[in-house]
Amino acid sequence: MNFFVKKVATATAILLSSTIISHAAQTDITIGMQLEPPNLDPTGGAAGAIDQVVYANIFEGLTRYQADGSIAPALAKSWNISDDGLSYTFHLHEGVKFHDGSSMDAEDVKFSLDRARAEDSTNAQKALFAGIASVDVIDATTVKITLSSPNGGFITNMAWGDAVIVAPESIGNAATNPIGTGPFVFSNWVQGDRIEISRNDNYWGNPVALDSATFKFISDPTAAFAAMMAGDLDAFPGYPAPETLPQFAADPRFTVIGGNTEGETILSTNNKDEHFSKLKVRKALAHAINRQEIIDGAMFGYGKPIGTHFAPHHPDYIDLTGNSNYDPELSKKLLSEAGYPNGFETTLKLPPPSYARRGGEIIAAQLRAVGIKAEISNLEWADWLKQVFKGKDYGLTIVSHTEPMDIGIYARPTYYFQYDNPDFQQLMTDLTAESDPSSRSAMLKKAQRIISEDYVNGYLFQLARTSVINSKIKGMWENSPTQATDLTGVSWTD
Amino acid sequence: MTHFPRTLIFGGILFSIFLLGALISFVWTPADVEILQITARFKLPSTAHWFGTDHFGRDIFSMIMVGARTSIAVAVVAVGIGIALGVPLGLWAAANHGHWLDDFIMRGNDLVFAFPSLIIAILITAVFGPSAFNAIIAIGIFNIPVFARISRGGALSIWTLDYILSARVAGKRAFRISAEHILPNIANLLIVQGTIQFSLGILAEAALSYVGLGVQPPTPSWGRMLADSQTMISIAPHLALFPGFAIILTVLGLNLMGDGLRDILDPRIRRTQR
Amino acid sequence: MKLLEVQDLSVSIHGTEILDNVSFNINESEIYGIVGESGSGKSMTALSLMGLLPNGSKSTGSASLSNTNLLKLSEEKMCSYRGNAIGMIFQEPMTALNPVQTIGKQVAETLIIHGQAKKKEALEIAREKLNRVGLFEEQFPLDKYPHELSGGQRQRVAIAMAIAMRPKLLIADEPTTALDVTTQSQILNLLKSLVEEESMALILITHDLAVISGLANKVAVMQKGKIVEKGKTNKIFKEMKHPYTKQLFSASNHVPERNTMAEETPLLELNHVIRKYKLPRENIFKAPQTFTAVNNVSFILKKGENLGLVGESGCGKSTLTRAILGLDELQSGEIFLEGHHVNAGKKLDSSLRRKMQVVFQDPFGSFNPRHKVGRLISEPFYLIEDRPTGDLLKNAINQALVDVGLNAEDAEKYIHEFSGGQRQRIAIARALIIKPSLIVLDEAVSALDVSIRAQVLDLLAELSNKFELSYLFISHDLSVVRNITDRVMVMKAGSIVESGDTQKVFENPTHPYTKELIAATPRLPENLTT
Amino acid sequence: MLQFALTRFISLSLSLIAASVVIFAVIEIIPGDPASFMLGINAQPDTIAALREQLGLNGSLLSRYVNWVSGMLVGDFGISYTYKVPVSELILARVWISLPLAVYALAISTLIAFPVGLIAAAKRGKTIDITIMGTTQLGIAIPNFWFAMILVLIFAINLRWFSAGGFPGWEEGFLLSIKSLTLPAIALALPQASILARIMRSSILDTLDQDYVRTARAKGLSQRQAIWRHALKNALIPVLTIIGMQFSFLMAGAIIIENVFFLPGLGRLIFQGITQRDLIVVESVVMLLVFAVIIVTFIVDLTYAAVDPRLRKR
Repeated sequence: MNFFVKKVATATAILLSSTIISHAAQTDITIGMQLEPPNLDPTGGAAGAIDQVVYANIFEGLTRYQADGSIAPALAKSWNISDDGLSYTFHLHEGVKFHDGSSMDAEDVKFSLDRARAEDSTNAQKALFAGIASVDVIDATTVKITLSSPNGGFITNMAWGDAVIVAPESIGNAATNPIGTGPFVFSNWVQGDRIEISRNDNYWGNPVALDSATFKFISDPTAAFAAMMAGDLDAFPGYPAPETLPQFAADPRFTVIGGNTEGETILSTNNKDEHFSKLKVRKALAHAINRQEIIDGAMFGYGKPIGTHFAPHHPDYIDLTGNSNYDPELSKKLLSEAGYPNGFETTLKLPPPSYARRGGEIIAAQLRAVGIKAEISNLEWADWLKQVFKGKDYGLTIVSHTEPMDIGIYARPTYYFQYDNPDFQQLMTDLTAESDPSSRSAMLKKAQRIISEDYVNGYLFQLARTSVINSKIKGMWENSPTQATDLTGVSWTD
Repeated sequence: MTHFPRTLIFGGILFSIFLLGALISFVWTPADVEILQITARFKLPSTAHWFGTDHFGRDIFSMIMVGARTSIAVAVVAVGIGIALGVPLGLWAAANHGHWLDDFIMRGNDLVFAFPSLIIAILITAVFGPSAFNAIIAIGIFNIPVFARISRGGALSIWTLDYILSARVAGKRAFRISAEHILPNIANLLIVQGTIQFSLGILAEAALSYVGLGVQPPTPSWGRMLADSQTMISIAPHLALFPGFAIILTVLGLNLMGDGLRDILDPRIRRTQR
Repeated sequence: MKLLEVQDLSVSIHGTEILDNVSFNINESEIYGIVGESGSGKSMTALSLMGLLPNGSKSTGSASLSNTNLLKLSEEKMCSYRGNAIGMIFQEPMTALNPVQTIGKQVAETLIIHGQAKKKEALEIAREKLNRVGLFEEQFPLDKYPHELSGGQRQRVAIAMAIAMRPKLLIADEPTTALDVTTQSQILNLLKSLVEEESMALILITHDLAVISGLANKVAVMQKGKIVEKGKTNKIFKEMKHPYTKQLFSASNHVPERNTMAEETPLLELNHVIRKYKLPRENIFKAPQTFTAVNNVSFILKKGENLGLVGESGCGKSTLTRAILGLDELQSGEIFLEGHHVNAGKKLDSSLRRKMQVVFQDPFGSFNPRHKVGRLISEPFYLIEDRPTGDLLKNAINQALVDVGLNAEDAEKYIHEFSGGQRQRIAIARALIIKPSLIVLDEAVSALDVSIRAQVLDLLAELSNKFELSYLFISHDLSVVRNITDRVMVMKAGSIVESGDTQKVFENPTHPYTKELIAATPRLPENLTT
Repeated sequence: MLQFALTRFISLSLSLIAASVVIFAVIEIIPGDPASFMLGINAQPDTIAALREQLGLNGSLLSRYVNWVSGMLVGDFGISYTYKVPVSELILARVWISLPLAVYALAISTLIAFPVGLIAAAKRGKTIDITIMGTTQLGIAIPNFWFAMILVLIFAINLRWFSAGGFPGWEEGFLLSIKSLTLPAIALALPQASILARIMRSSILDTLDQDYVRTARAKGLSQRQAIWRHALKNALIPVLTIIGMQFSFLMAGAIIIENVFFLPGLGRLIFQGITQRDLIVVESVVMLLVFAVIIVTFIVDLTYAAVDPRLRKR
């Protein structure tokens, strides 16, 4: 070990000295990504990897997420909302051009939105556009969108990667040759290896500092570690091997950022399961879980405990972890009361990410301690989608819900955890119609309480977004309010 | 038979160590491998934990003992499948030598050989889900043609011998001849090949578990121990080294045993060594 | 002029004594025969002269070739002697040539290795040498591969390789044992003429006294690593001072005593039997060709008769045997055993099945090494309805073993504990155990050394007298057939070309092929046989 | 020779047809829908249905099989569900990594195995033979992914002589590309070299026991000359088989190594295809690999015929 540390130190010293000499101001960056996007059309698939490459870099929407999670104007420089909350009039920037030189105007906005909500649309987040009644072009830079019912989150919806503005001429080829309005243009994709983008010199907004950027796909955590250590990569947002973070933290070459994501990592529970349909059992489950041990064991300390399905960095978040404190004795007692003095057997189906696989092993051990035998089966995503998500053939699973503000899923009785509570459903309907901030806040808090006290799922922790970046890079997003690698503010310090 | 080759003795000892460890693990291990102790993770080898502890604070020595059980069990059953299906196929093909059945069986064998085994194993587990059972099937399938081929080859050379003719003169049918005369005489070949396939089975199990397709947690397996620990190799190398050594030594032991067995059992080799 | 002087040559391999003080001298242009049974050390003598003893061998004494002690030469020096001063040919022509090299190259290699000629010239000389051994350009161009030649032709190539450098000494280790008689005589004639014309000496190693008698000037008789007698061939064969020499001689031409008791009832009857094989397709578009191995064969074997069937390898006699035993289906014709149809593929009536048994050639391949003798010899009881069990079976096994001159206790042993002769006795016991009327003897004594062979032949004669057995005696060895059968059939290319009383056929062959066969068979001088 | 080739060719075609049926059948029963995978957990059923239609997943089994096979015959492997580009393009891009990697690994293993095997055979029973045999046993026993991990630890992370993985692309320069394939090739080659060396040794020893080698020795060839001029060519026949088998193994079996070194090769394409249920990619690549194996076997067979005249006339 000492030998190793020394080696690294020497190597680092050598590297530092040579870097100072050779690099006056680096303008290119290589970024590691765990998953390769299947294609580059953000409006045609759910893969978060697509947005991680193209969001804000290549494609832009009417509005956009900022690093802190707030919504800012993007292609729309401003908007008015009618008093009844039904019609939104967006005023677009002038002179915006797509990368192919054609100009972006209101027709493109109408096209994009109509396309996304059309019958045969393959947009993965079609729900975002469900409330749109019509899209009308007022003039080249003005678009009016009419909703069928008020929607307090509409501006946020328009910031999603699935709602970016595309051109009818180029969208057909967006899968392999994305043409957007963003500050970077797509230049090359070596499938299976990397995607390269370069600066858009005709960008309508503030020019970016970087000349070019390369996204390199490294799915294997070990390989990711090796590639960072070997200097092959400059940054790895969402770094997949938290166990090695202490090593990077100790290394002056690197900075480790522990940011937030919108990912509530939960022990999803099948509420229609013969055992878990009983509230006492679910409560017992919640008290059997030692969150801190999971965070330490699976995430090596990165991640905030949560007691409900809500992001802790959100202003409306309330800490409800007390509802489900670690208390195995109480858990056993509850189980006996529910009629399971000797526990029972169930399944724990785990998707591929390490939070699920490692967390699953720990949870299985914790559940064993109170008498619940959870048989682990590790599934690929496709299989997980089929068995768990669609088939609802499971007892327990672990998954991180990374969509922002997604507490609404608890209002869908057919959603995979099958929570059916009419009160909650009514609350969500009311919430959608409400646009007063303080009422909304109160409603959101109430919603958090309901699901926490119903022990719908085991609430584990908010997925941390740990990124390892070269110490000389600044401007990377710390948090991940949406899945994106926004390079617009990134630059090298010397 | 009194003189055992050194390779056999050395290999036998190596393998017996792991076999013994696997057997003992049924009744006793230094620590319970299903109990996690996160606070005690990454402990270096000490008297309390001979091989240290892993990222969940489990005792690596105990895990290697139980992992041996998994590896050996998977390999044994996979070889068993190969023998149980491959040998009859091979004998059947040999008994029908010259007939289209023989050709058909052997071409089928070639076809299985043509498939990239690891990929098929991955496909199988994609179809049926990852589990020890499916890992066994995936490894077992590729053992079938191996044993079919070797028993056919051995059987063909015995079919030409006169005692087979004598048996046929006595009215014995191919099935009986295969069971009574051929099988006992190709047993040598099968034992030697079985040892080799056994070691390959252990490697294959490790590879499958390594990509997450073998036995499921919490049951320890050497391949998954490697997979789990590989990102930590620079902070806690012992996590990857011990299971790695376990695989290497078991396979080495089996291969040496195979070599030694071949020396004393395979008449062909015996002749050439004279 | 002395060419080779071997003095007190002893060889041991891993401590086991193989040769014990072997001494003999060979003059130039002389044919020196070394004769002995298997394990007598005759091949080891040759290999020690060539310096090609197996690993772990130690040799003492001396072997001087033109006053150079071969045993003391360094390996490097020895290489320059091998193929140059001493050539050697081996028994097995089928495997003695490199399958992936043309015959021209292989012959030329001898010349190139010894620096005699460069490649082109070496090939020219190779051509001459091949012509010299009777393989002429038109049929045997230099670019032929060994697999395109017959056994005899390959042996000629081997000879051409061995004599390419005109060695002073040629060693031929059983050069004709694997060949048919007609080929054997051609090769022996070739060797003889080479010795005369190239003025080289030849050591001819063989188990066959008859081969030696016609060829060698001098002979050494070896037994268990020792030379028991040596000297001029005529003298040795005439005097036979050593009892072993005498024993060899009498065994070589042994005529077992037996009664002829053929009845008129036919036991086995073949009517126009035809057996065809499909050959492997030459290519997938051609229909596979058929090969007629047995072509319209008819004969009758009478009860109590010993019938011989002779022919060279590939003549179809083994195929015929299998057809008679009901192992293969016929394409046409019929076989009757005691008037019952023998129909391959159909179950043979058990009363019929027990009437016919077989003894094969190979004493090593005839038994399952995993079974005890008792189980081995009781195998014919399988499928017999009234098969004995328990003590009855035990008695039957014991009786069969005693009948063939073995002990009842042998039933508990495994086959590897027996010698070749004993194994053949066990094979006979296996045939005998169900008291058949006919035993098919397929080359049953061909693999045995002469003295053992004589004993087995005696046993066969005795058993046939005792149990009124009929034999169908199939062999390539004319002398054996001559001594044990009443009637003989000569088979060539699937057909029986001549048949008749053994004595008559051998004395007055009518068919040219029979004549050729008999003429080619080396014989011991009549006056020497006792 | 031509007939021999023709016969082998027809049996090869039959094998390919059989293989295509097997592959198609296996792929068909893999659970999981590519459309729902692509659209993720918030997708609505009608969206998925629309995508299924668009991907052509709704045809009958037979018609899809026929489409697939007939497409392949003209080089059209279909369009990747996830990448939305022709599968042939994907394969073409990946082959230029997998193939050089396989060739490189094979070259390394052959270059090591031949001399090592020869030396061991020539010095049978001597210390050097025993050492070599022991070392090769060890080489066979080491799992290549473990070895790859150790190589990365030492050469990429500690010494930083090589990058930890990835592939710059041939257009970035031959040497750079070869360098990036070096560690993976070594990791792949080590066990192969061990196996090959052992086969080489035993094959030579087998041929040394043949009668024709004794004949050659009787002609006056030294042990070394006999090995070189007679044993070697004959010994090469089984060695060739193994090389052929290894090549196909290296083409397909490098999945794990490609993952460790994040090389965008065929193995990783399949692995990714399976996890993303991009089944059209999976079935085409597996078919291609089987095809490669069968072709290599075919070539090995023809090489046999070239080496061994006995086969030529058949």
